[in-house]
Amino acid sequence: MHKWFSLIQLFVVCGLVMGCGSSPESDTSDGASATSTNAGITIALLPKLKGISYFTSCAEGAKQAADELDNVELIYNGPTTASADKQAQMIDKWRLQGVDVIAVAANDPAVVSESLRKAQDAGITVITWDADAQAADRSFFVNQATAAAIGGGMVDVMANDLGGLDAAGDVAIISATATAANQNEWMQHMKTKLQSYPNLKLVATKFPGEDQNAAFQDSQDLIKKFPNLKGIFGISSVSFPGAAEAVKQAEKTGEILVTGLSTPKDMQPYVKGGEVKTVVLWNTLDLGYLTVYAAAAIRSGTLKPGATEFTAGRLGKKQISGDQILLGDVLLFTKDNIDQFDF
Amino acid sequence: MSDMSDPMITIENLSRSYGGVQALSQISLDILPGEVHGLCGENGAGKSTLIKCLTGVVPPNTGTITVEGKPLSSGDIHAAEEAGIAVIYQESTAFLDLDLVDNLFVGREIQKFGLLDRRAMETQAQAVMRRLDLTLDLHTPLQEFSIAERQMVEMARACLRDCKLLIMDEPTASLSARETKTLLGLANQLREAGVSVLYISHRLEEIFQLCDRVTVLRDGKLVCTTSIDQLDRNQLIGQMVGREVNSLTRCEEREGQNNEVRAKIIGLSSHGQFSEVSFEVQVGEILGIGGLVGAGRSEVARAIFGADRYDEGEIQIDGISLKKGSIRAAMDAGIAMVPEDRQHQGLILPMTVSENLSLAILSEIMKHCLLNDGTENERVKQLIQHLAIKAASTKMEAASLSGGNQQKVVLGKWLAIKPRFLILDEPTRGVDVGAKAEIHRLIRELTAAGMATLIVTSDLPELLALSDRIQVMCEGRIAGEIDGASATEEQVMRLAFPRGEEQPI
Amino acid sequence: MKKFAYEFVLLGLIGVVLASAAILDPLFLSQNVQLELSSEIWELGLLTLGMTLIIITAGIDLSVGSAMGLCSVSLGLCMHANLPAWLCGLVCLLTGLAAGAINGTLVAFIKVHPLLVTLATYGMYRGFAEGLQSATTNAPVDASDGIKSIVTGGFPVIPVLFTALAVWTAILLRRTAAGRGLYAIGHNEEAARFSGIPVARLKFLIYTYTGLLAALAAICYSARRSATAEAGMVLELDVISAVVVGGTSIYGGRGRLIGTLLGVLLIHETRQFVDWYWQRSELTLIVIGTLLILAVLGHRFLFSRNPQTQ
Amino acid sequence: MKFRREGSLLVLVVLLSLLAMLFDSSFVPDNALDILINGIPTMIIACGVMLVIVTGEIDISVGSLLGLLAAMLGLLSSTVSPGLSVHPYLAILIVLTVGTLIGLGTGCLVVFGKVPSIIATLGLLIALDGVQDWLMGGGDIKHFPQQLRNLGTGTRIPVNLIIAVLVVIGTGLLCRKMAMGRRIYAVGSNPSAARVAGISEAKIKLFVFALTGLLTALAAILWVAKLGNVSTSTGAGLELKVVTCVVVGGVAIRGGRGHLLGVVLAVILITMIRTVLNFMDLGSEAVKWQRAIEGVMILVAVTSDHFTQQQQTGGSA
Repeated sequence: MHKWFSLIQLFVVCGLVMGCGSSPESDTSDGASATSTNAGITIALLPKLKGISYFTSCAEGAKQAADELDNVELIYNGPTTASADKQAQMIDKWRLQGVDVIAVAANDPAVVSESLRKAQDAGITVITWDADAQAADRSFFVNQATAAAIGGGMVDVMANDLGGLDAAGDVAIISATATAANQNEWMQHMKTKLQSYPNLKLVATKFPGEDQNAAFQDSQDLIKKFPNLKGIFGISSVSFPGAAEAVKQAEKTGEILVTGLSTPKDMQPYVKGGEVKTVVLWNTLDLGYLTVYAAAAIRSGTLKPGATEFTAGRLGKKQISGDQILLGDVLLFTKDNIDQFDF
Repeated sequence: MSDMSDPMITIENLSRSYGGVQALSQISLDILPGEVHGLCGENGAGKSTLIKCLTGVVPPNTGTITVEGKPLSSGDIHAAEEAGIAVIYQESTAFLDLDLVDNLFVGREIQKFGLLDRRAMETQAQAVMRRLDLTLDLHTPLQEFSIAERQMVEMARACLRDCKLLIMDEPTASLSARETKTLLGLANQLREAGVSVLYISHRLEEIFQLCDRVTVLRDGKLVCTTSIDQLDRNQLIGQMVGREVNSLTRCEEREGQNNEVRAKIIGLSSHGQFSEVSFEVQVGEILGIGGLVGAGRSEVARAIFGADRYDEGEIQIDGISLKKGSIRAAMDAGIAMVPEDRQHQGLILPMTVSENLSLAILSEIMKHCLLNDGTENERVKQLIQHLAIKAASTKMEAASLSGGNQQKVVLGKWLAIKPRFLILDEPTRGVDVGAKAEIHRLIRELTAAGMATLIVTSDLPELLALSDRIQVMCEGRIAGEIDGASATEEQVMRLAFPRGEEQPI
Repeated sequence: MKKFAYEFVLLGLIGVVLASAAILDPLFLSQNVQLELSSEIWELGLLTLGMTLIIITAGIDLSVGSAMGLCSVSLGLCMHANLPAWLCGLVCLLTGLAAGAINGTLVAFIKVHPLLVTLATYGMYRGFAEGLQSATTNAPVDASDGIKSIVTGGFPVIPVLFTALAVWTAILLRRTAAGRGLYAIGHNEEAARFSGIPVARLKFLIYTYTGLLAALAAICYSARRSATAEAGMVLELDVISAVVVGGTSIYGGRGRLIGTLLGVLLIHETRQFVDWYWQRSELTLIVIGTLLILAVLGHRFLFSRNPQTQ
Repeated sequence: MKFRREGSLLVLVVLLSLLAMLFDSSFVPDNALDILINGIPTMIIACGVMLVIVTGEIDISVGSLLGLLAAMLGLLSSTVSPGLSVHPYLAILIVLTVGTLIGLGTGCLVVFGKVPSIIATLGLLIALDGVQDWLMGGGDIKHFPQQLRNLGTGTRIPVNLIIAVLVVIGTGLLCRKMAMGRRIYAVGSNPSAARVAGISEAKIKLFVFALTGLLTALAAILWVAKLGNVSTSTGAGLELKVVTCVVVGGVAIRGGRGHLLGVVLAVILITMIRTVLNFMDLGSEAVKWQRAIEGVMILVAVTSDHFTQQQQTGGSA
């Protein structure tokens, strides 16, 4: 008997240590327990996944906003891989913990739908940002760009860098897994857009998954297989740097252009190096900032359905079109301006 | 050679206990240089504990061991090795995946600049092989050697280490008579080279053949150490068990010849293992299969039981032909088999005695699709009584039983299905004399009660004592049949050796 | 009582987790929250039933999560084609059965090491799930009303089904010849075969059973989320962890279903609470990984038999 | 036949190359070097994991460990925030040390804690993945000093390939030519006999786990050097790839048997599957099945050999 008790004691001690360890954590914005606040608005911000610069910079912007709005407490947590299922689990927990607003960048509208609906039923304000869910499952979408704009934008940028309407040559797409919902949607729009550039031919689409080495290998193989390859779209956070690095190492810098979605900080070496001419993105800091402002405004009732604009702190007035709050212009980062952005 | 009066090894007042059980108490023993010293005793008499103390695997509680006058630090495997004590275990300790040279040198490789010096090792290996008069290929993985050859490799390994005392723990348990002879010859060579040998065997004839002196242990105590000339076989057994046992004399002849055939084996062949094996076993009859290890005896037994597939032939039980390669079908036909390897095939050591005993009759102790504890306990109790299994509780693990009792559990498991045809493969290997006699008695009783029995054994006295008829196998074929009552060891051996290879004794 | 000593330790650990929760955030323990969070436990629980049997025979199945994904996609295809719910369910179950049977055949009859078989099928089943989904619907499929009614209907189908299966599996293990055979196989396969136990058949059946359970888990999952190739991703790690934390020996021959169930509960509550309170996905991983190692260390430390005392 | 498995793997490699050459006649000269280079991390770690498996244990934590060590290297040597701009050689030294120590820790859990290696490393697989994410905080780590990148790219000589070849040769020497190697095989072949032969099982196992940690650190360094980027997904799933290569290479999972040559061929085979499929005109639909095709090929590689092996050894087990 004695031995078991000693083990149980050990675990009690561990438990207590864990408990004590929590207090410093709760000071930070992303470690707070939601339930302790009564006053103010608790906003839970859910990215598609944690651990990539894109969402980390969004979270930074969100934190700035939360600091400015002194009645807002911000929770930032997300899955470690782009898993819609894990997102749904988190939404469920937040509902049970009784947060005021849940702001979701949905990995997959279908998978999170049920959880979002339940959250709304429980009186929680649900908005989406970055990637929309089904329209009925949320009140507003903080729209930095639609899937069509993102997909089309990448093609336009590529075509523009390759010589505008006359752009000619082979292009290829390196995606994530074959089932990644966002990427699949973007690809749909990319293919549509590519039709306006008759001389650009999409020769291959690859699905290296979340594997950096595989993304590199796929790009490397495509470069060799298609001598006329002029452009690669790296449309995930893993495949974009993988493709750029492959071009660099194949010594095709300047001959083959890479583009995709990325934060300027992440792609700065490749933009400087010339593998990437233009990166499409919006100001992610502002996206997080706007999302939190919108969330607070919707919750406190100052922003109601039907409004056409609202004021978001340092961003000033922002347009609202239907149920979509528009962030504004897409940014194009090039060699010349990339150093000016710090995110 | 040193003066014969100086002992090579001196053991003084050695005691060792395991959790309250005194495994060895106050053992004192000398082993002289160039002597083959026999160590006898029933299982559990303390032989293996003595070996473990000598080799430093366990430290003794009290007592000292000195090698050539120098005390040996206790419980230190390396010190024992350094002092020149080497062991050949009952179960081969060869590395089957490594080749012969690697096996000889593993643990004490010859190195040059941190790399293996293959050439030096090969040279030494060749030298030792020549010395022992062995012709084995140096680069063949041990897997491809026979068990006897592996034992010889172990002896070569011991020689290579310049050993002073070689402990041989049941080295011949799984060897055929011819291989045993070679091995004993090797031991003799070592003796002549001045090496002391501590020889442990249940085969008393080997003790008499080989040893100069013999020490008998019983219940952890030393009974006597005497010159072998002063004992005869029965006296030695008497010293071991504390009474005289005469297990290996033939019992009265089978009464009333019953000619009903229980099992009929017709032209059984399996590629590379045995071919065209045919024989019959009658009700109430014990049929022995003799022959050398590797002659295909166990393989035939396994094929009959459905444990292995065979290519051609037929097995009939009571005239009905048996599905091949299915143990279930064999069991349904009433065949039971006590396999060769008790630890790996016969028993499930970590399971309880009760679970082991009921393993073959699970379907019988089911009630409404569930196992019934009551029925199980009852059946188990009956079996334990019937076989006189010595177990403190039916809930203890089979692993904690002695070898003899373990073998009785295996036998009990099969008797539980009330077999009509019992196959025994080496039923008394590593079993002490007392338990052996009991197992023999049981086999006789059950057979007389209407069972047919097939026994495969390398133990010639056992074969001769038990069998009503003997089939001798040689190189996968039946070489001949001998009547059990009149058979002699020479007759069996003459048939067992391949033609042209037979050697005068 | 001594027999269930380890189970009491597990109960104690669950107690510690719940007690920590009570101190740090009592809301976590409220009936409503626990009930809601429990929706995730059933899939884990179902898969551990089969995994316990497999690990008791000294085997392992790394492919359960992938098989679940494949089943979910097959269910999704059927629902996409507007087939009736029972037919969708049937196809899903058959898919699971087939996935399990492939593992079972290779392990039991071809005698390939289970780690190798399921390592290969782990990638293969997930590959097929992803391929199938992206080649057809190209998106997860919402559960049809028929399938959804499993969770939304008033009757708690899944908990009842799980309880029934758990009881059945426990009885199978403890009280039937097949169960005794599984333990025997785990301890010593050769001796089990020589005792007339149908080793190959039993092994085939447990892998197939596990495949079937993966299909059931896929139905549960798809009913509450949607039918997707993502279903069961990395779940195999939790399943194996729960079984091992529950006291089943990875070397085979030892383990009880009650331990597994407590293991499931411990893993579930720990994961949920760490997720709930600290809101750090990476911390959850660290805690679960450490828990697994500590549990096995603790089991060794407390219950390893000392051969010298025998 | 001693090298039967190696022979059949070689045949498969040749067949795959021929298949690819149907689509691109200069496939082999164009891609051989790249395939070898792409297989480097798998190859280096496989050398360690192979030895672990030969001793009868297994290590499935290498993927997470590689990720963690890559993140650590990133944090130490990256020239921009959150990197500490430690001198790259010092960073490399630290990472190699930490890798070895973690490997040694795993070994201690297995040897002294008596935790079954598959469970100990499963726990580490989960926990180290968490530690990696926690260390990285959020966001890829880039901007590595050129000295570090030179190990993977940038110069005419493929330094990383030379290092990998040296590791393979070293492991080969260890296996064939050194006492330690013989003892590793001895422990896996027959542990109790090894004990009797005076070999310390504990020491051997600690050594192979520590070596695997060291090699994983080396692989992490070359990974970062080549790709110049560490993300939270770095290393994910690599453990399965490595174990697959080792067993496809003919190393017996029960220990004691297997040749390095087989593992080398298996790494080449499994690395080239992806490239070969990339060179075949799969079309936009078929490409979605690429992972499934890879899975089937691995299943075939793992089992097909078993069919023939079973025939060869007959029924005797």
